[in-house]
Amino acid sequence: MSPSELSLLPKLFWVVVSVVGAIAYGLVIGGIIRKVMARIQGRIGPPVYQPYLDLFKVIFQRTATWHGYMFYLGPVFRAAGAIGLFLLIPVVFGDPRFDNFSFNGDLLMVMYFMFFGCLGMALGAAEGGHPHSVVAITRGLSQMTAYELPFSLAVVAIAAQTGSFSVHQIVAAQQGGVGHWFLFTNPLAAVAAFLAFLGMNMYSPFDIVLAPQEIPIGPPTEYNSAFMSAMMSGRAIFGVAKCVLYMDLFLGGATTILAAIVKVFFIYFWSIFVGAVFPRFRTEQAVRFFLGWPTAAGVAAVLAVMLF
Amino acid sequence: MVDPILLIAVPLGIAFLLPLVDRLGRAASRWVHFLTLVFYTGAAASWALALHKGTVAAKDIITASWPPPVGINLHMGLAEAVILSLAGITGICAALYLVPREEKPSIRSIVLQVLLLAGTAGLTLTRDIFNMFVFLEITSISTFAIVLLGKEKKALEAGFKYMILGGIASVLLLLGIAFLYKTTGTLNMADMAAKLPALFTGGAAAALVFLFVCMVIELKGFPLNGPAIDLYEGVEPGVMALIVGTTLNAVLFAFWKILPLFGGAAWEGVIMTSGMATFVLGNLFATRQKKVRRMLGYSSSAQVGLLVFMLPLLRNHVVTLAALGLLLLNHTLAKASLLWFTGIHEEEEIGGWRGAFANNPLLRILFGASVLAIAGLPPFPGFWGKWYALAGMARSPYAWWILPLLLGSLLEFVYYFRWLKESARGVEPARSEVVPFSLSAPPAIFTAIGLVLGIRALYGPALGVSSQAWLWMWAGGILLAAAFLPERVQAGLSFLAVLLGSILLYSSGALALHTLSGFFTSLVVIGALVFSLARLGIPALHRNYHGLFLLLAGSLLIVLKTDSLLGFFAGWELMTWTSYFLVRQGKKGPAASYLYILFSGAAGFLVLGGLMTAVAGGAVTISGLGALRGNTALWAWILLAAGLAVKVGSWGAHIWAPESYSEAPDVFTPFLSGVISKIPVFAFLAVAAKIALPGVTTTLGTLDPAWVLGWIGGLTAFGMTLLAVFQDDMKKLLAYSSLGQVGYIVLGFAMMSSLGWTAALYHSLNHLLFKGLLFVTIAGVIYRTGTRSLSDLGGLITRMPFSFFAVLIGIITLSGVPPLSGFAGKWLLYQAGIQKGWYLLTALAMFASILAFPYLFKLIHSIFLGQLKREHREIREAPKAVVLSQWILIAGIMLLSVAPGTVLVPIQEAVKAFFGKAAFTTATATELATDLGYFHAMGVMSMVVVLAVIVLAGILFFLPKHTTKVKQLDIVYSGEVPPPPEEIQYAQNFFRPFERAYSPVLLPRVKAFWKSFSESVLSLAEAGRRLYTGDGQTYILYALGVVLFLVLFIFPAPASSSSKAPGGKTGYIVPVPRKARPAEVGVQAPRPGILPGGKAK
Amino acid sequence: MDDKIVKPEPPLGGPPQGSRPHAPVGDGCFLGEEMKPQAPSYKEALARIKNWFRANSLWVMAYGTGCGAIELRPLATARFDMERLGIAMRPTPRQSNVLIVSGYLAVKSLKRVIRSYEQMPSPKWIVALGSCTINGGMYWDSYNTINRLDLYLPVDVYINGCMPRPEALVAGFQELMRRIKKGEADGWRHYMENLDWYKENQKKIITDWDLPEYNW
Amino acid sequence: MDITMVYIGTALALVLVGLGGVLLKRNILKMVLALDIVETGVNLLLIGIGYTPGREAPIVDKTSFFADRAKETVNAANLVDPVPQALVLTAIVIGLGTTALMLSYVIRLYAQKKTLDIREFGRLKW
Amino acid sequence: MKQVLAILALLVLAFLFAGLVPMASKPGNGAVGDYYATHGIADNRGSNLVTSIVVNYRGLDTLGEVTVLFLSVMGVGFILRRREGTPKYSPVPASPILNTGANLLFGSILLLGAYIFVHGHLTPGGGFQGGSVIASGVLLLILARRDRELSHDLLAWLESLSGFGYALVGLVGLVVAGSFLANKGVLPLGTWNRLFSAGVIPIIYILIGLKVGAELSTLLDIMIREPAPEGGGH
Repeated sequence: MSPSELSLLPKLFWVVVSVVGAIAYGLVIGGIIRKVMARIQGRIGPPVYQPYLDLFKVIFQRTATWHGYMFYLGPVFRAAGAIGLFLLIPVVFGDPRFDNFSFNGDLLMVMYFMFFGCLGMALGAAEGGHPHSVVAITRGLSQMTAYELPFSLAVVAIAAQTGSFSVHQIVAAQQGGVGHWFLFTNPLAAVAAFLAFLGMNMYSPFDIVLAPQEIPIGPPTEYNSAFMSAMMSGRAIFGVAKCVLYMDLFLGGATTILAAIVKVFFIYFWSIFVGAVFPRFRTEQAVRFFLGWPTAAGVAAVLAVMLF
Repeated sequence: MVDPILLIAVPLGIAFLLPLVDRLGRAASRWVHFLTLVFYTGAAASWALALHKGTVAAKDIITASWPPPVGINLHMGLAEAVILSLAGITGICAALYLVPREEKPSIRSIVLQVLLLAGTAGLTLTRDIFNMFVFLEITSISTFAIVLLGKEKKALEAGFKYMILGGIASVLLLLGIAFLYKTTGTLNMADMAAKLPALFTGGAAAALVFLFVCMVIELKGFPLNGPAIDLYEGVEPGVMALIVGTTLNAVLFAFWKILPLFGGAAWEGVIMTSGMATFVLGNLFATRQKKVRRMLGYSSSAQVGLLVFMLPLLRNHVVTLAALGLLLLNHTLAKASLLWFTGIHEEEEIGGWRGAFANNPLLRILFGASVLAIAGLPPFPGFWGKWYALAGMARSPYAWWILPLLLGSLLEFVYYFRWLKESARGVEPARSEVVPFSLSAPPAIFTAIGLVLGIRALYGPALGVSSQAWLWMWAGGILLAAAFLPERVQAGLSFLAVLLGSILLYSSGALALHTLSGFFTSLVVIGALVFSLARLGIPALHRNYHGLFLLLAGSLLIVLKTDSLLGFFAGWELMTWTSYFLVRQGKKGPAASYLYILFSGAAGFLVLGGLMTAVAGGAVTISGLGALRGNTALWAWILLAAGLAVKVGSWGAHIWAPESYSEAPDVFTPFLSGVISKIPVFAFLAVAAKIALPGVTTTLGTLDPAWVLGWIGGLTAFGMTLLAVFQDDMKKLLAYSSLGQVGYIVLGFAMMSSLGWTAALYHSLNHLLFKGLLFVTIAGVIYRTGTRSLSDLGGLITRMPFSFFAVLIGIITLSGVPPLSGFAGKWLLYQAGIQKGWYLLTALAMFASILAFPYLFKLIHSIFLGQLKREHREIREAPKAVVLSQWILIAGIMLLSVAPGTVLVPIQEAVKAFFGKAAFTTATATELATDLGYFHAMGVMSMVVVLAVIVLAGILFFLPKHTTKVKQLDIVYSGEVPPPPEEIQYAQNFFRPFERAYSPVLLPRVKAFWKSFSESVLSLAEAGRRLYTGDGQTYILYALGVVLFLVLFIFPAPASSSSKAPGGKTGYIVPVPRKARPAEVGVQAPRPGILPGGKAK
Repeated sequence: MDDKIVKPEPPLGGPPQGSRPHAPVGDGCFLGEEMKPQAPSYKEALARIKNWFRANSLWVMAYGTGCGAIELRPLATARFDMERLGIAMRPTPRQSNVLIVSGYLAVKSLKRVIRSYEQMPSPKWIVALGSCTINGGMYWDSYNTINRLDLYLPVDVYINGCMPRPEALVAGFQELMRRIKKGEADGWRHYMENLDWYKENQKKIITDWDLPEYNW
Repeated sequence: MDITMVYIGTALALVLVGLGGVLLKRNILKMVLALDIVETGVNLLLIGIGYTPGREAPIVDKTSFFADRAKETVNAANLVDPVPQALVLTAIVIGLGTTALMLSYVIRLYAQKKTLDIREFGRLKW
Repeated sequence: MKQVLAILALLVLAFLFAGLVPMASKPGNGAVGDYYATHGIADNRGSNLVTSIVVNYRGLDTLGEVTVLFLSVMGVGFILRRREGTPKYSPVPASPILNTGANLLFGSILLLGAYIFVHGHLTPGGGFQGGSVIASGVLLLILARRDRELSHDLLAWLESLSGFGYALVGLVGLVVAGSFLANKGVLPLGTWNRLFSAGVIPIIYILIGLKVGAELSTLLDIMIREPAPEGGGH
């Protein structure tokens, strides 16, 4: 456990800064993704700030509809979960300003906290009463359970290798050079985790959850207005938080804020590049994919830790 | 004291006079009959009591003033007195019972009954082998005649076959006596036994074979029991009850008396094998039997086989007389009662028993109690008998015999509880049966005797049944007796009792969390309190519910508090049957509870096996288990672990649980899942831990059984969770979920580390809270909507918001998502796994815990979210009591969420006592840290709450002024007007793609395995029972075959030789040297003879 | 840019006398935006900013009613790339701002279009494509297509042609964006204010009316 | 080969014959009779067992039997064993009782089924 | 199949029995037998040692034996009890010659029987034998005088009282001599080889004789009067 070295008010200040920053960065990444995807497809693409436009447009809608109280709580859970997740992960190694609230829990806490948002999302969407929302949620849950297996294996492998579940310690264990990154010291775990990341990001080819046209964009079918905006910002920070987590687990964390930005970007783009070239998997295909090679890699990683 | 000879002489004399008395009228003869029986019973019982208390010594009686072996002598000891008291009571009850049952009343039937008792007395008391023959014939002939008392169609046929075989038996006996007399020159049993070794010849060897086969026939041993079983099927059951209570025991005792003649180890083996074969095969064949009385016949044969099996053990002082006596008593009491029941409800086929005694609660209770008694469950005498017998065996070289014994006992469960299952109330209106007093009184008397004896045994100080437990159980008993009260009143009383009991437990300090038993007692108390509170809102389906519930709670307290292994197992079995009856009260409960009791029985026997292994190692108390070492410790541990695995429904043995959980009464299920499933865990902890912990190596070669158990736990967690995803029945879904959760607990315990145990204990409490919450809420939903099917519901959030909130809290806790309390359990478990080095298992557990999300979502969505069905638009919130209990549980969860340390710190203390090592490096109420990780509960909770408030505020701030709550069906539907809610609620095939993805592992292999297993057992039984062809001559051929088999293969005596050499295969081997023989029941040592060769008189 | 951009006139005859200024305001009315133009300047400035955001993030309801829908597709391709204008397809009306009525509208489709339109949150705009929406086009005498869309729904931008090419569509969108920025595209408000009249017209042609009144 | 062996042999042969009858005859009346034969054989065996060639029946009706007239002791070596004879007496009567009962069963069985074939009485089985 | 097995089993059994013959035919008395032979007279003064054994030494056996007989009467009566609706036995009168002869013989048979059981302690025979003889007389009567019914009352009284008397005598022994069915000390044993000797043995044998006679008669009566099942006869 690393006790906070800052007193409460500066801590809160830096927390607000990093959360706002993360949302901003997440939205920008979203814009970059759209731009990059457009370029890949030979288009010009929207401006990089397009996500901001969309976000504010949504906020500025003049009417809104809601279905019940869970309909409120869905986005609340989603956004709070995403922000909370971000706050549980130390962003910059050794910098108390960007340590956030990571003294609250370790890697296990982070792992489980990820579901907080998904759960809220699912509940809120289900309250909407739209069958397609629920169809999408079932797909999402199926896929989620599947990619969690390789991810769990990777986490176990790393925790076993480090001898701790503390993210701080995991990062600390990777200091001292690129060669110390778990990406290289436990490449099998990294393979498992990064394959799992594809599913975690719900980006093509694992985007059957959202499947526009078939089930109108999935869970948030009924969402609009401020609900929608909370979700959008939640999604933005969630993506960043996941990347920060992967950075801490495999890429040796970050010692400067710049390194964090760069590493997060590259981790995020791993899934974008894959998504750009692969078509969508069906749910059962996705599930079986994750239970196949990624899981094998994870098991191998764990066995490797056990044996060596 | 009455001279015991009068037990023979008086009935004989009266019998001779009865035809004359009858001239005064039938009433007169009935009175004479009754008085004779009263005299008989009183005399025998006064002997039994006096001998038991030790105020008189056992008495030898000589007749015609000639001491043995010149004259015939009799002996009155405790065993004789008990058998005769039993015979007397049976005689009275049977007389009462038979009065209305006789087709054409005749004085002769009374005479026959009296003579049967006189014969029983003679057979029991006599110590002369030929005299034994005479009395055997008296009982046989009276049996032959009296079996025609009722409807004679089948009885004639059965009786004739029985007679022919009986004739063969008496011929064999006579032949045996002849050769024995030729060999020893005496007829007195003791004399004969004393002389036989020295004078042994081939003829004597043959004689012993003849004697033995005769006894096999008379005692209905395999395979010569065909006609006897026919008799059970064909004859008036009242008569059979009479025979069971009188002749059967006497013949058994006669066999005991001539047992010293069979001296050798070879004979011992033959007798024990024969008895055990009869026991196991009889029970096996009974499983296939659809005719109730015939089934009882097989059962009788089996039970007597068991007793026969134990005779050599008794002789070798392996088994005490008390144990055997209790078994015999139990068999008589229970079997006679059951036979009487088959007479009251005269349906031949088991299928006709549906709704038997439906409008007669007393008879139903008695019937159930009789089945419990015959199955050897506490508090009935059979339980104690079996335990003492097994304990004796365990300490002896005969320990391996326990295995088939337990197997046979399990088979007994199979058919007796199937009977109970079939006799459950059906949907069709029950037939009204008016049962006259004289028919219902006998079983009532017998059950009462059994109960009184059993409860007295339960009061034994060595069992350590605390007064608290007694308080609960007596409250339950009183409530059971007061079942006529209105349901509401009963529920209130029951709640008050639980409240009072809990307060008493609390004030006596029994709820201290830092001890294991205190911790689990707290679980029981929480469960009992909350769920009986919820029960106030949801009426029980059945009037016996409340009493049984208190009994169950009491039995749990026994298990938790006792230090004696016997007390522990008694509590365990009490728990088994009380919960069985509670499960049975559900609508489809009978079928589900049948599986429940079968697997619980199996688990019980596994535990018993484990305990017996411990007993073999010299342990008597739980705290003494720590002294076990080596293989004893290992096997005790393994057996106990296996019992635990079955009882908690681990993967492979789980098929019983979903049905039981889902079919049990809705408000009982939370108790079943939250509390009862923890008791095996406690048992394992309290018992197994002591064995394995103190530095005992418990590995089978390189294989660590704990590791195996860990994998079982992990696979259970995984497999059950996966199966839960596909359930449509919400209770079944939660049932699978419970199994999976208990899988984690098992995994935690298997780790055998302080962290693992802490995790498991914490998860036990947590599971009680959240699964109780879920089940209680679901019960409320079911109560309001009347359906358990998820696809019938939807959108209830608007109608039942409190219930929704409760389920929401429940599923978040279950999923282990922070900030609620479920997380801490998962957190501990994974760290324990990593610490232990079980990495793959840890990952599997993680995966399993995430697999829970789909079903949790399914649960909450299908009930509360989505579209409200039209028929549910007027549904009200669950009853107030249910909501209140929900809030109590939610409060508990919240406390644990914010401050898990309040519970974890005491748990750490409890676990430290075993491992000497603290689980945590830091542990305060809100903050925990181990070597591996850390977790600040309060911090996470406050972070989440603050963030949620901020986000909510943001949303509210940014929402437009005009925000409309749309109506239910205003959803995006491609511009269409949506069809009715029933059609657009997504509930069918909920996780179809998921199912497709996992299809290879979803094949019902386990079910198929158990199905084929049970089918093969049944077909084995089917094949086996073809042995009983129904042809009288075949049976005789069998008898001959057995004689020849024994002669040719077991005792290939060179018949012509008159070798006197002891030893060798045919020789006469001196029985195992015995210590001082307390409570002498055996044959007297030969008195100083008056014969040539002996000392002069 | 041959295609003429038609500014919609008030519907023929105007709202009938006596029609209420509001649609029935009950539980489920979406109506409620402020009725008068913004007076105070900061609000006006805010409105301008809002409109700018709205104009640059048009989410189109992905709903093709007629043959014109085929011309919508190329908009997403590399050649025309509507995304560069911030235009995106949304599959759900709850999140869409623009409804494109792409061609002839059968009475049966009209029902769905009306329903979808009503489910969209305000502000929302209708872009009508092709001559069929103006006067029935080649289906002018068909028994089951409507001839004039603006009798039933308020149209903000017409794009004529049979069918208009994607270039025309882009131009139409740009016109829409311009109008939005200027605050002129207020067909949704027109619809709200004259709901009774619209409903009357709708019910006249849709004989098997089983739609609820605006909301339920 | 002394005469006792003949008695014993005959007795056992009777037992065998009787058993054969019980096992092979289908007629229940004959079975009952066969059983009677078995019993007779056993009774004969009992007598044979007590028999010693050259000794007299155990009725002390002559003073010559006495070993000591004053003490009234008898020279046992002159008498055959009286015990089996007493046993036989009892066994016969018991056999009679059994047989009587069996015969009455036969009567009832015949009344019920109008047949004496044992194979017809196999309804209760398995 | 079954038959073959049965024959096979019998053959094997025959071998077994053959092996047993030499053992069973060894000369010599059993130890108890020797005791009875040696001390029987001294103990009971009954010349017939078998009677001494039957009635005294092993009196309990005999009580049981009597009981068995009584039981079989009761049993047979019970089994053959008349059901509702069965036709009553209809006798066919026999010829006068038979009647007369039977009447004549009956008295002497009765006398012979009585002789046998009265002298049971002296000569071969005893209560059972005498009783059987009496019963054969009754059988003769039953067969010859089919028009007459036996006096069931008489038989019943005889049966019950004699049986009860036997038990009573046993109890007297218990009270007087301290053990059930005792002989010594109940009545004077008298002199060897006299009619009035052997204590209670003759009394018991008389009771047995009466009882056996009555019982066998009843037995025969019951069995004979069992109505013929339809379609059959006897």
